[in-house]
Amino acid sequence: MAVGRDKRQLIAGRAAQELKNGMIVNLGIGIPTLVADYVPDGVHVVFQAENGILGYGKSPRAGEEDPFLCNAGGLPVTLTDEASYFDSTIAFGMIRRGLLDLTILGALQVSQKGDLANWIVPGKRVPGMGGAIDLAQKAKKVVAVTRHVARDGSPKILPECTYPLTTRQAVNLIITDMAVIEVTDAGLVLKEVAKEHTVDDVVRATAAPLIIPDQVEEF
Amino acid sequence: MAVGRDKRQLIAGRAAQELKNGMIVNLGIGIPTLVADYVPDGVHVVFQAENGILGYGKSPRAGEEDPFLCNAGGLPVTLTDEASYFDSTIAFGMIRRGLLDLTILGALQVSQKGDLANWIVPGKRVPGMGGAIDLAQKAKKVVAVTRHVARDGSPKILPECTYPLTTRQAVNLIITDMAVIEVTDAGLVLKEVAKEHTVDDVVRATAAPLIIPDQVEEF
Amino acid sequence: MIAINTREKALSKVTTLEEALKYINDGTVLMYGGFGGIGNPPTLIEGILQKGVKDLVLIGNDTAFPDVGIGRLITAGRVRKIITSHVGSNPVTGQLMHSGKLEVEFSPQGTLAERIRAGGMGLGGILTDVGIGTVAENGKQKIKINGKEYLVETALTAEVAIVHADKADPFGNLTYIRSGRNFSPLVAMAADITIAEADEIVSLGSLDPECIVTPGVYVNMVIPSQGVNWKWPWEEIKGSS
Amino acid sequence: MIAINTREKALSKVTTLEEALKYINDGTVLMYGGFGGIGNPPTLIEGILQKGVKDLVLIGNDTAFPDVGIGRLITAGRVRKIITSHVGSNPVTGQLMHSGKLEVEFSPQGTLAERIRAGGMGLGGILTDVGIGTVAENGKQKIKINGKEYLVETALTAEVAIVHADKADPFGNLTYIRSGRNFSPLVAMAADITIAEADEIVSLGSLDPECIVTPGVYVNMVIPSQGVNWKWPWEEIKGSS
Repeated sequence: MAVGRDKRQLIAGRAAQELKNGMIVNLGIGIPTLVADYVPDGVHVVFQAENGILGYGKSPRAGEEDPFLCNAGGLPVTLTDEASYFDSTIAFGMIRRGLLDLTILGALQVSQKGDLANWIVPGKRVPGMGGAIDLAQKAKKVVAVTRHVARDGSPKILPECTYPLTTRQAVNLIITDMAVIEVTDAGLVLKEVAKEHTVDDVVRATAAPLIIPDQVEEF
Repeated sequence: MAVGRDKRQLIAGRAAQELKNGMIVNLGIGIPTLVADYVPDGVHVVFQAENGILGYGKSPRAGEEDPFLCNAGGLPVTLTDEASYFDSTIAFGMIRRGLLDLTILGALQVSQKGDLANWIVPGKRVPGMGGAIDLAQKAKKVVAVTRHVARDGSPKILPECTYPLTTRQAVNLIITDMAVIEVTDAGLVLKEVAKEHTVDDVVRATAAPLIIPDQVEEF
Repeated sequence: MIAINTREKALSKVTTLEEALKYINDGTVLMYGGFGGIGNPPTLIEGILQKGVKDLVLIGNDTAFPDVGIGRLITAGRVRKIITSHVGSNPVTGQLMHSGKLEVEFSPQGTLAERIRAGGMGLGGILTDVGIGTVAENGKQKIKINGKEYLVETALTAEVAIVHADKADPFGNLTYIRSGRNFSPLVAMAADITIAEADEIVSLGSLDPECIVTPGVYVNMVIPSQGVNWKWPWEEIKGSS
Repeated sequence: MIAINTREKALSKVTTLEEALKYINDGTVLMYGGFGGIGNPPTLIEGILQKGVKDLVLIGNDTAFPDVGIGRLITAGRVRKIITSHVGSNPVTGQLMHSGKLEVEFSPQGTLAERIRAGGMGLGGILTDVGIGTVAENGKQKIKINGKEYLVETALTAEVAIVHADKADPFGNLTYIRSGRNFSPLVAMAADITIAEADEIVSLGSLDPECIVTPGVYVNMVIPSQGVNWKWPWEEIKGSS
């Protein structure tokens, strides 16, 4: 499932633009993890990790990793000044109670209604739902980040998900290496297209219908 | 409901004889509170208070009270070396999970089956059940301490309780200013009689039938 | 250092008593920390009294003593209803209850703590066998799991929660004072707006992250505490016995 | 000082790995602390491997990595069944699951944490709306509260729980190591026998009672930890990318 380093960084960097001052933010495993290293200057958000940290920051420098201070993906992080540790019931209590302003999650598939599938490829990969159901169902805003198409070129943004769902109508925004797409009541709206691609590229790589506004930004 | 100081101390002192090394013990409000000052030499028990302390000891000396270190009855205590603080869910988690070896509770009435009534005098006093239901239902051993008769001389140890119950068949041992009575499947067994009284005194002051063994100790 | 101060400012929730009291009004559903008065927030309670707020619906462990902590609101007649576990230390509560001026709803203490926590955790409730066979089961749904019966005890939430912290940082991370912890971290999670008064407000980064009891995400406002302004009952008994 | 030492001795639960392993045998239902390996107790896991225990039923958040922490028991084929939330970091778990050699039962992570806590708290379970409309609701009782639907998620308990503590005192009071806390205090409450391995065993009275995470009443045995004996995945990736 690995995407090229550049594409991963591109997606993470664009996702970081969704961070606003004061937000409480959870980052899923994979590409979302990278977002912590792209917080824009002057923006102060508080990252929450479901393994029991509120207040972590950038990755440590090589050699300065603390093996007992990692995010939910198992990668070393650093603490910020407001940090606290707690057990996993408190971590998920925050999530379930709706205190997360934003979660950025990986996706296997996203439907045009914002349905999210990210926990199982039937008959192949069964990572388990982990905290994705809790997060996708309860965070105030859900951003799905993913390569625009699967490794075999098949589309991941679909009229209906074919994999078992994590949550129905959860996703508010989809950020890929090709596009930024908003999930609205009217359907999927193409907001931005990556420099390297055209609107037509995006439409061809997307199985779900896209609403194309007059103005589509570049990123 | 006040009993004379001597009787209160007599009951507390006898109840303290139930403490065995290593026990986790909760003391209810009123006479039970006094038991902490009567732990026999060489006996190490850990007192738990449902307001969130595991490990408290004797009352502080006058002038050394800490207003923010009190037992569940609101009286100042001192800490022991194994002490920890926690919130009330943890305090009651310990109780509900059955980790309390012993609880010593006050009683309004006790029935011959060990039913306990200690939270309401209908139409008069409504203190509320507090933690008594949790404790009486879940502690491994329940000792009820009480004056043997009510202020108006009416018996408190009855065939059936007339007040609303805290818990059915909860009490294992009754300690009063007149007697020590064990609750058994066969009924109430008189184990000990206070120096100041005779077996006949106790029988007359007890509305429930008492089984009188050949040997009744004095205390 | 400039970066730190900027972050502290961006995340700060420190405010005034006056500002905090704007959220506590006639009829507010108000949870409070404390057990026998210890942990009841003195400055906020004094503020509520001064502001003249009435018809409060309280949720908390007990009603302290008539002149202590939350008991002062009961004595002053500012409370319409209370969900609690024990009112034995405050005879005024019993009097108002019997004269029909105060509605009192009882839960076993451990169940009350769990119901408040469940509200804070975004759960619908918890299942317990405590109270089965007593009046505590009246009017409650029951459910069987593997043949064993449990009461369905529903979650409690509030509009506002007030707690007395030992230390608070500007983000709202809190520690409590010894046995003053009790229900405080539970109610702090269960309200829409949580207001903490702290004996000490320390700079961001000075609390040990291992020892923080309430993470700042649960706290909306932090104000300085004026400290306890009542006499504890054991202080008055002292010397008189 | 004599009095203190006597009390410390009377309350002490410090023992040896060998003694602790007597409680972990073929078929034992075993809960473990840890998240992505962090908090998995290395010395106890090594001991279980050495002892040759098999057919374990595990309950815990995840299966770490193939050569890390609890994953080592999976890789060595010592596990018959696991109740967990995520096994993505350990492909061996998936392989054994697909080949029918390992039974895997999934819960959403927050629900799993609450189910274990409920077991530790002596509750029958909790009510949550997380997972409604997904496969997570399959086979579960539902209940309505005020017209809103909740899943009944039942409590989990175990015969033995193992955790990796930072500091332990002889009574079994524990603190944990930064993000090593995670599920540890939860499983420590939910087993009949809880065994803590600690990086440091300190004298009774030297832990700050405000900062103890697991009160000693939950802990049955304390043993010294030999420390982590595996390489973390990020250590191996370092330099290779």
